[in-house]
Amino acid sequence: MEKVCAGRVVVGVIGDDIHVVGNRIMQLALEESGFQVFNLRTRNRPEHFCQAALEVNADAVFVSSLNGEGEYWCADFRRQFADVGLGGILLYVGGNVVVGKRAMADVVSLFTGYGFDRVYHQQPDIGVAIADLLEDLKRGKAQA
Amino acid sequence: MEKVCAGRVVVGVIGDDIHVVGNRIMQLALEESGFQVFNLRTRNRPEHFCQAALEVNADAVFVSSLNGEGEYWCADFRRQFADVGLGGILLYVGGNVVVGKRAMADVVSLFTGYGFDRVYHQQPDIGVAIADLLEDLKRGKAQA
Amino acid sequence: MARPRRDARRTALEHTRHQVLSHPLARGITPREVQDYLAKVPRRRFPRVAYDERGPLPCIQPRGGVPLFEAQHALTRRLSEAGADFVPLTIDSYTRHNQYDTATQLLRRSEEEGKDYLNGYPLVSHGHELSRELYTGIDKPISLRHGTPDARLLAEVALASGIAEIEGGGICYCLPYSEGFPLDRCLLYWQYVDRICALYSTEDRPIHRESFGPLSATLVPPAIAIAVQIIEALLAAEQGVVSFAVSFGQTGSLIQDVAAARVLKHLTRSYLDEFGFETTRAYLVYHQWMGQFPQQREKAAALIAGSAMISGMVGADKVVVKTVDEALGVPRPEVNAEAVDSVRYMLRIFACAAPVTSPLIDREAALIKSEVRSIIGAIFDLSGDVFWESVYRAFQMGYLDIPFSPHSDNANLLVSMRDANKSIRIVDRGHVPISDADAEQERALLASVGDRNDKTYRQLLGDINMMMV
Amino acid sequence: MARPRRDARRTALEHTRHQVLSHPLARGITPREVQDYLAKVPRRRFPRVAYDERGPLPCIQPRGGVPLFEAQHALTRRLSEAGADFVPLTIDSYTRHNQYDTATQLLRRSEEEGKDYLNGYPLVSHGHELSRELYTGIDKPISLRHGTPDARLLAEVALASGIAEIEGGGICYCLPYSEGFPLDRCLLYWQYVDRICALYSTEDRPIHRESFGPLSATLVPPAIAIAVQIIEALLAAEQGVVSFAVSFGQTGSLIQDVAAARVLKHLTRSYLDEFGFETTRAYLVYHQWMGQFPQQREKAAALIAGSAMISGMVGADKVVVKTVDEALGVPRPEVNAEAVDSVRYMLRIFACAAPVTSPLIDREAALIKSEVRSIIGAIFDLSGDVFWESVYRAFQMGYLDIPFSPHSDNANLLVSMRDANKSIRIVDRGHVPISDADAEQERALLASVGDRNDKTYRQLLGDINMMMV
Ligand code: B12
Ligand code: B12
Repeated sequence: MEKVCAGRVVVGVIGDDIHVVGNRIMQLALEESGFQVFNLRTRNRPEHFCQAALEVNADAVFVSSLNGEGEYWCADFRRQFADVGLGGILLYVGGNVVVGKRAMADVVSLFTGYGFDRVYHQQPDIGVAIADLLEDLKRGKAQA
Repeated sequence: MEKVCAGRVVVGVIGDDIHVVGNRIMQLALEESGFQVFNLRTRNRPEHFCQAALEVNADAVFVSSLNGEGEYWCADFRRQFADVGLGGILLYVGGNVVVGKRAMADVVSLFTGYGFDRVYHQQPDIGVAIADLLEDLKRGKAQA
Repeated sequence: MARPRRDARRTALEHTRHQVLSHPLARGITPREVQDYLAKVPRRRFPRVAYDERGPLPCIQPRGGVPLFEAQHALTRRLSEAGADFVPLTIDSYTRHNQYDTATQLLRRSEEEGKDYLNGYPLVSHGHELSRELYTGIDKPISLRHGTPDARLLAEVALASGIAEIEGGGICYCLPYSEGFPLDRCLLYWQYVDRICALYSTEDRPIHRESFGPLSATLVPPAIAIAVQIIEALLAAEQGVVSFAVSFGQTGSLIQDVAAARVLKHLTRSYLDEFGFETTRAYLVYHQWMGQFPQQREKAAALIAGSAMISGMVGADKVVVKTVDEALGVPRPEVNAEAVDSVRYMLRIFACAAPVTSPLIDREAALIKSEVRSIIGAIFDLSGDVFWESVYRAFQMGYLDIPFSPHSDNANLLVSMRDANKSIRIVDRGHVPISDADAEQERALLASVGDRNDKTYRQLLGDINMMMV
Repeated sequence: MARPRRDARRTALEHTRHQVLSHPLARGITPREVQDYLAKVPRRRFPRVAYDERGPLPCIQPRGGVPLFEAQHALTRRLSEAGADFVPLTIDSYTRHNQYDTATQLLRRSEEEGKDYLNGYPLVSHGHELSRELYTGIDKPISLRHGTPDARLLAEVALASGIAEIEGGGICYCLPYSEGFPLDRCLLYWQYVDRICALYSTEDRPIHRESFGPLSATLVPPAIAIAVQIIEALLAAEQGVVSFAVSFGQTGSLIQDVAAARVLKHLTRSYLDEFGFETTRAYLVYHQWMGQFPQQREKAAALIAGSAMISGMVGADKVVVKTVDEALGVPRPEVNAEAVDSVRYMLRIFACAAPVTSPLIDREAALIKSEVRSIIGAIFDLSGDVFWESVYRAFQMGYLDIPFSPHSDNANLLVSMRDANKSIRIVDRGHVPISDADAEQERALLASVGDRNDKTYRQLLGDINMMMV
């Protein structure tokens, strides 16, 4: 039984962050849901995500930040994608995306401010994001 | 070496309360400090304390309430002593003197309202009260 | 000399029972109606069913009793929803002393002023009809927790309310809970309770009895607690009880906890079998630390977590939990629910397949076992026509001696202290008939803490308040 | 084929050292001045002294590192006052990757904005002169916690700051902490660190090294972790280190914790002795649960309490503690101090004289021991002139294979899962040279959980997130 590809997703961990456990799980989970996954693994800069997304013509980019460096590295994220003509790509971020403890709402608005479509700060179940992604992709196609 | 008697203290647990551990310890501790102790043990009514205080010509009465019945039984305490001519006796109460949790200040003012000189709600170290007693007795003698 | 016998079963109960049930607060209970009612409540109300269906983790039972019906109803739901496997009904202390009038009076006052003047639920004052409604829809065992020397009416009302687990016993609910209640009467009254439990029991719906092993919860040597548990199991079995739990309270020493659990389990079974009670099922219940609790909530929480872990390690069938408010007063429902939560969490994450051991534990178990056998053997040899009479004599002789019992019949000669491992040691056996060799070993083990002969109140208080460090 | 040898000691260090110390951030450190300084700091700064003076309880070490000097100073006092026996200095992740410029830049930004842009203390950016002041008046060991593959400059600055315990190692700070750092270089750089530690050591003031046994903290089979610990102890001993701690992280199974501790202790000693390092003292460190933490504080507190208890049961010399905020972000000083408090409370009340055992533990220990011996034996037999080369080859061959290592040199062929007792089982050994019999036993033990062949991400995530139930 051949599976239809649900979409192409670039996943990776940003900054000098080497927390790879969630990254491995994410790959497994996305694949189980029928996505084709391009895994940049750990220690990436924003441009690595851009390049990869361009190369594989990705539908979405899943950025992980576990050690909180995300706050520093992601500030310019959406713009960098726009610069290479990927302004409309779905950008998700998740993990422990800031250093220290901060109110969830602040964290979410910080990253939506950076241009992310969805923010999953300290949400252990990746299943939720995958359901959202399927939803977002459907809506995107409907609009197109 | 003969010890001077530091004073005579009636101790006992009030109400239908059978928590006897603190009561035993209190006896030991007071005796170690040189007091003569008359121990009514558990399940006493206010009048039992009155009678005993009269009989032994006590300097002080230590009432314990562990299960919280103290609130109910002690309301009239000082008056009952006054009625038998012991209005000036030192009255201390200690243990878990009310049912449930209540602010310490409320508990203290409740029992001072009942006529107690000192209130030791949830204070595990009996040593403090003994020091206070020695103090109170000294002051009492100085005034007399 | 009297040993447990099946034919010691209480006969001609009818007369007393008629008397008990004619109390106005019995509100016309008839055994027949109750029997029918019990046949209709969910089967999982019966502890044996719950125990036999339990997974690898001990069942969890919180504590809880509040005066008003509505509040107790809410507490019951709350605890059940929090995942309690057994739901408690803790009784107020007036009812425990059969002062139903005072209890009723303070219940009314509590209702009027909206402030609690009772430290538990006055079941007899509320009555069985109302109290049945506490449990509509609940398919878990309800456990009656009290401390009542004469629990005849209380037990009747409880059973009539659909409560299938009755805690207590002629020793464990007398010596720690009463100053002057005559022990012989208490033993007889508990025969009554055991007997009616047996009479209401059916093959697949046996009423369950549980004994209260912590006793005064203060420096009680395991051998004493275990002897009392075994005796009460035998007394209940004599009356026909077929579902029984022995229990003990956290000793404060992991070594002694594991050893005590092992001996308690083993000897209970072996004595029951020896006297022909092979069909009586015995379960093991572990009480989280029953002594003086730390007042800081963080420490209390840590103690509760650690002791939850131990309940798993000792292979308990049930753990009775404390709350972080233990030292502060009767806990609010939320706090009770929290306790259930964190105990269950601990049991889950530290689930331990099999009991552990060590040479120290083996040595401790051997010592406790030898002591228990000596004590029970000596009691069997006491005069008396029936077993309960020998048990009664055992207290008169000081063969059983419970530290910090408020009871005037207690010998109070036994002195105990903690050793370097925090295990409870018998410093002076008083008249408790343990062997010279065992007494010697107890003292030798204590010697490890250095010279504790200058026994001041502070040292004793330190041993009692060991969880307050 | 290469075995550990005393004559593998690194010679001609001077040149490299000169290079390292000429980095501007070394701020003119000279070994002579540092040697003198170390001779003057309190003797209890040296872990061996602290360990040898400890009582029956494990020493307690919290975690903690914040970017600003003042804040780190306050944190240090706070933790020390809370009763930490070892005071941590956790380094930020830029410094760990030798990005001193970025670290310095973010340090300045943090100082200006009063907001933390670093997840630890950038020791190299701050320098040794300032950092010495962190510890004036502190007579406890300071422990450098980082995760740095090339820690040469960092270790120099740390030692110059009066820090006498350096955590890390060529394997344990490379495979879990780096994606591309060449393992052979890392092993050499850690030889440098080991060697300077040895050079600064005196008879009664030995610099202490500690290895990091938890590795990726995720489903690492004990045999792998223990093999790595022993190898790093041997590598350090080769360089002349005489005070060394092996460590491991709570496995999630009490059985496996006790078994792992026993094997780790025993085999470390026996291998050190076998190769002539009898004078190297080995200590045992236990890490509280290093994997995904529960987010609810109550659960986190319970987990910390339970794991504190285990640290006592396994006879650890030190326990490294977590906080209730672990899953939520870098903890505040108060929270860190609280963790110390509650761990100490647990250790006190549950002090346990001797390690426990059980048939399951014995079986587990035998299995782990046999696996470790196979792995280390096979590594000894690999080609190489010196031991570290064989160790390097071991990763190329997949003889050592660390689950969830981000490192590109890791084989990632070993697959592990939890069995019914939550013990970590090797489902597929990959190229790890454990015997067929042992591999068979691993699979047999796993079979107890029923069919787990349909390995979905959810099952795996369940095993990883076992503490989040
Ligand atoms: C295991 C662990 C480690 C291991 C990592 C091993 C490895 N190579 O992966 C070790 C021990 C090596 C380690 C090291 C460090 N760690 Co660490 N670590 C953890 C820990 C305990 C668990 C992380 C984990 O594996 N979780 C399990 C996986 C399955 O969950 P996950 O990663 O969160 O991913 C899931 C979800 O978040 C989500 N998700 C993740 N990314 C994304 C992205 C998108 C788009 C979506 C939709 C979802 C999503 O899906 C995943 C699968 O369900 C956490 C604390 C915690 N969470 O309990 C700290 C933690 C992440 N570490 C932390 C830190 C600071 C470090 C260090 C810098 C310092 C230190 N404390 O030692 C170092 C260095 C790391 C570096 N250079 O970056 C901090 C981060 C602080 C912050 N953000 O404020 C944490 C939070 C601990 C703490 N409280 O201090 N760590
Ligand atoms: C041990 C114990 C028992 C044992 C008692 C054995 C015995 N016969 O003594 C058993 C298990 C039998 C028991 C039974 C009950 N208990 Co009880 N018990 C406790 C416990 C855990 C410890 C008490 C203790 O021994 N402390 C050690 C001694 C040394 O300390 P102490 O008694 O406080 O005394 C010291 C100080 O307070 C002070 N002090 C005491 N009195 C006085 C007086 C003066 C003048 C001064 C200066 C000082 C002073 O000096 C003493 C020595 O240092 C407490 C909770 C806690 N505190 O942790 C509950 C507690 C007291 N019990 C309680 C209750 C409700 C009961 C029961 C009614 C119901 C139940 N929960 O089972 C029953 C029935 C008792 C009855 N009829 O009264 C409640 C009381 C609630 C309240 N006040 O709001 C408590 C607080 C538990 C709780 N949170 O629910 N209990």
